[in-house]
Amino acid sequence: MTLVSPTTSIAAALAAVRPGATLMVGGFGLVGAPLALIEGLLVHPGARDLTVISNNLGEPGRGLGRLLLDGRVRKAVGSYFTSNPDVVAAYEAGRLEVELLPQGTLAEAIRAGGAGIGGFYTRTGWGTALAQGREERVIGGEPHLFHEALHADVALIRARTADELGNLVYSKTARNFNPDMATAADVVIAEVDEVVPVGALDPEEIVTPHLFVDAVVCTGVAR
Amino acid sequence: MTLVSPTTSIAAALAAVRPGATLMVGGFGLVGAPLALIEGLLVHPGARDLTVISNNLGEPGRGLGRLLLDGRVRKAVGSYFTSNPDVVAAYEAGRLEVELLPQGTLAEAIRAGGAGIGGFYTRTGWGTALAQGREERVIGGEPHLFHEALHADVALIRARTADELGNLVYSKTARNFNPDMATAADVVIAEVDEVVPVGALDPEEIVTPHLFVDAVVCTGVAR
Amino acid sequence: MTVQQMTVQQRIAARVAPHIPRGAVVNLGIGIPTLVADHLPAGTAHLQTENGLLGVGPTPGPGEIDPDLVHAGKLPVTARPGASYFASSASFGMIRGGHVEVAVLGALQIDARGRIANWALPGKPVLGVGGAMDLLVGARTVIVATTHTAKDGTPKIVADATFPLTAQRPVDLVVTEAATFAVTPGGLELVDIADDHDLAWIRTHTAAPFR
Amino acid sequence: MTVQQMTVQQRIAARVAPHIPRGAVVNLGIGIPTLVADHLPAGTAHLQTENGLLGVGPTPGPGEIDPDLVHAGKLPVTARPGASYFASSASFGMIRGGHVEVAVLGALQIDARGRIANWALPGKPVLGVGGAMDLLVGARTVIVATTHTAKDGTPKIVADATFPLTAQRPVDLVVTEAATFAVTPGGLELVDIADDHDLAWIRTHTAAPFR
Repeated sequence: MTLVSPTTSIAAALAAVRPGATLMVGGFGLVGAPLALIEGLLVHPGARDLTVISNNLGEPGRGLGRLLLDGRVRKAVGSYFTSNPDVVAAYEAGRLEVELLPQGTLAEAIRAGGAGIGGFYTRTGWGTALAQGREERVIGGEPHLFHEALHADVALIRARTADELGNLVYSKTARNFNPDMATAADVVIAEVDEVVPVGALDPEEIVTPHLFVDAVVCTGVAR
Repeated sequence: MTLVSPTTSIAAALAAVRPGATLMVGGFGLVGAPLALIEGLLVHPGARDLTVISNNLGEPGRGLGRLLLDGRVRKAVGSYFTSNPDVVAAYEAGRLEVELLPQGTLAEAIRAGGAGIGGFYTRTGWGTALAQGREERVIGGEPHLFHEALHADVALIRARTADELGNLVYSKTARNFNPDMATAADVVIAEVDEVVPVGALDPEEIVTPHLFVDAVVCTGVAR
Repeated sequence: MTVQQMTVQQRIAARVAPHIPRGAVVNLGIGIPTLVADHLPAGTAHLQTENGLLGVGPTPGPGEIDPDLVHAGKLPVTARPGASYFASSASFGMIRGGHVEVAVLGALQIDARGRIANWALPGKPVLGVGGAMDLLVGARTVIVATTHTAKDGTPKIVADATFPLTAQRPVDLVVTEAATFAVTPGGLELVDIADDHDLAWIRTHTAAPFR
Repeated sequence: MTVQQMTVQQRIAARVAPHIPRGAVVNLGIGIPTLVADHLPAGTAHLQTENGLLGVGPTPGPGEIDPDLVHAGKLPVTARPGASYFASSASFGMIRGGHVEVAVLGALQIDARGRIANWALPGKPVLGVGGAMDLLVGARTVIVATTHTAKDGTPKIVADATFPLTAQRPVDLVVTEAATFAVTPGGLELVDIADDHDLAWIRTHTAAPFR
C-alpha cells in the first residue's frame, strides 16, 4: 500500500535502505534526479556499501556525486560516468567498482526487471569491448547480446505530481529513467513537487500507476 | 513521414497491404479494434493469404471475424480465439493455422519487435503445453521460456485522436494492444475519431509519438 | 440477500472476499472471480484488469455504458477516481513483475500440489489461453475460486490433473462453496468448512489427499 | 556569417545539413552533430533526443531556461509544438527499433570499412558509453560529422582503428570540413570535396584507402 502524505518524512521513507542495498536512482545527470532523497541518504546511517544503478553518478559534489564522495557507494551500474571526474578517480583508486552498459541496454534491463522479464537480446554492443563475457545469439540473421534484467531493493525517483494514491506524472525530460525504475525495485520512493487529491490526474495521462509506488515524499519546492 | 489528413482514404492507406502480408491488428475483442480499416480490407484485393497477429480474431461476423469468413486469413497469432466459434471451425477444417501465445507473451513479443529487442525470456508458460519446442533457461533460479520478437509488415490500429503530425492518444481500455503494435510494423495505419492541429495535444500525454505512425485515417465517427 | 438465497457462485465469491487484504491490488479472472468485487467493501481493493485498467469500478447502469471501457471478460465496467489506463505490454509487465498482489482465478481442476488447470480441455484444440498463465506466475498470491465439483458432480480437486496445467506454480488458497484449502509445501490443508457443509461431504467430494 | 567566418565545427555541420531528408526524425549526437540543428531550415526535421523528447526546439534565451528540459548533452533546449516526452526505455526502443531515420554522430576514428570509434580511448578506463552504441545499431542512416584530423593533425580516417569500435555496423556517410565519403560495400568513396580543400590535401590527411 502506498504511503502518501505531503508530510511523509524523508527519513521515514528511507528506512527501507539497508547497508549493502542495491538502489536505483532516477535522473539523467541531475535532471529528474531525486535530490532531496539523495541528501536524505547522506544522513541515513543505513546508506552504506551501496550498489547504485543510475545512468550517471551525479556531478562533482552534486546529487549522487555527494554520496560517492561520502564513501557510501561500493559499485555503480550505469552508462556514462566520465562526466564526473570523481567517479574516474574513485575507480582508478580501486574504491569503486563500475559496470558499464550502453544506455539503451541499461534502460531495457531496468524495464525488464520491472516487467518480470528474465533477460533479453539486443544488437547493441555486439562486436565491441562491452560484449566481453556476454553470450551471443543470432536472431533473424543478426548477432545479439544477452542481458539479464536488473532489479533493486529500493528505487529513489523523482516526479512532478503525485495524487494521494501514489499515481505519478513527470515533468518534461525529467521523466527519463524514473518511470522504468519505479517498476523495478522492492520499495519505490518518489520525491514530488506536489500531491493532489485522488481524481485530480487524468487517467489517460498517468505515467506511473500507484501500484508501483510505496512512498511519496513531497518537497513542495516547485522548480 | 506521416500521411495525416482528415481526408486520407482508407483505400489509399491500405495499399500497403499485399497478398501474403503479416498484419498486426489492435483491439481486445472489438474494443479498440480498427473496424473501418478492417472493413476496408474486405474490399482490398491485396488483402489475402494474410497472417494476422491480434489478441483475438474478432467475433462471429464482426471485426476480424468478417475477414476470416471471407477467407482472407491464412494464419492467426494471438492469445484467445475460443470466443469466436468461426475460428475453431476454420482451424478444425484445416483452413486456418493458429499460433497461440499467453496474452502477456504476445504483448511483450510485439513490444520487443518494436523496440529492437531480438527476443526475451519469460516464466509464463513454462511447464505447460505451450512450452513445447521452446528453449528453456534458468535465470535467477527460475525456469524461463525464450520467445522471439514479433514484427509485421503493416499494423492497423485504432486511437481516439491524432494531431496533424500523427501523434496519438487513446480512449480508456480501447488502448490495449494498439500502442505496442504502433511500434512493431513497417507501415502503421491509425484509424482515429478526430484529427486536431499540431500543438493541441499535451506533450506529456501523447502515448504514441508521431515517428511510429505512417498514415492516419479519420473516421469522424465519435463513439 | 441471505447466504441461503445467494447462488453457489455468489457464495463462493463471498467466501473469497475476506482473504483480500484491504488496499490490495487485485486481478479478478472471468466467471466466479469477477463476482468477488460485489463482496468487497467499497473502495477497499484496487482492481486491475489485464486489458489495461487499474481502478475498475462497479458495473455501469444501462445508460452509462462506454464501449471503450470493459474488463478482461469484455463486459462494460466503470473506472474509479484515481484509475489509470495503460497498454497491454505495460499491463502484463505489472502482472509478471509481481506488482499485482492477489489474483483470483477460476479452475477446471486443482491437483494435490495446488497446481491448477483452467485453460484447456484434453483432446480439444488449444485455441485460447488469455492472461491466465501470466497471472498464475506473476501475482504474488493466487486464490482459486471454484465450485467444489464439476457440473457432473465429479471432484475438481484431484490427485493428478487430467487437464493441461496452467502453470507449475501452485496457487496459495483454494476456495469452494464447501471448503477452503491452503496450499502448503506438504500439500492441501483444509482450513475452513462452510456452515452448510461437513467434513464427510468434503471427503467424499475431494479426490486429492488433504490434512 | 559567411562560410569563411564560420568555425570549422560550424562548417562541418553546414555540410551535413543537406543530407538530412525533409521531415526526417533525426538524433544529433553531442558536439559537432548538435550544431547541425542550426543549419536545418526551421521545422524541416523532427529532432529526437535519447533522454526522452521528440521535437527538440531551439536553444532557449537566458530567461527561458527550464531545468527539466535538456537534450542528451544535458544542455537546455525547448520543445516544439507537437513534441512528446517519454521514458528512457521507450526512447531507446525508438532508437534500436529503427524508428529514428538519421543519427548524426561524432567520431574519434573511422576505419576503412566505415566503422567508427567514438566512445573510449585505448588504455584508459572504460567509464562512459551513453547512447552511442544504440544509435549506431538502431538508426536507419548514420552520418558521421567530424573534423578530418585529430587535434594533433593525425588522420581520423584510418585503415584500421586503434581506438575501440562503437559497433561493427558501418556508418553511411562521413562528413568532414574537407570531404564527404560514402561508405559502400567496397569501402570509402569520396563523393564531395569542400571548396576550400583539394584532393591532394585529402590524400595527405586520410590514412584509409578511398576511391
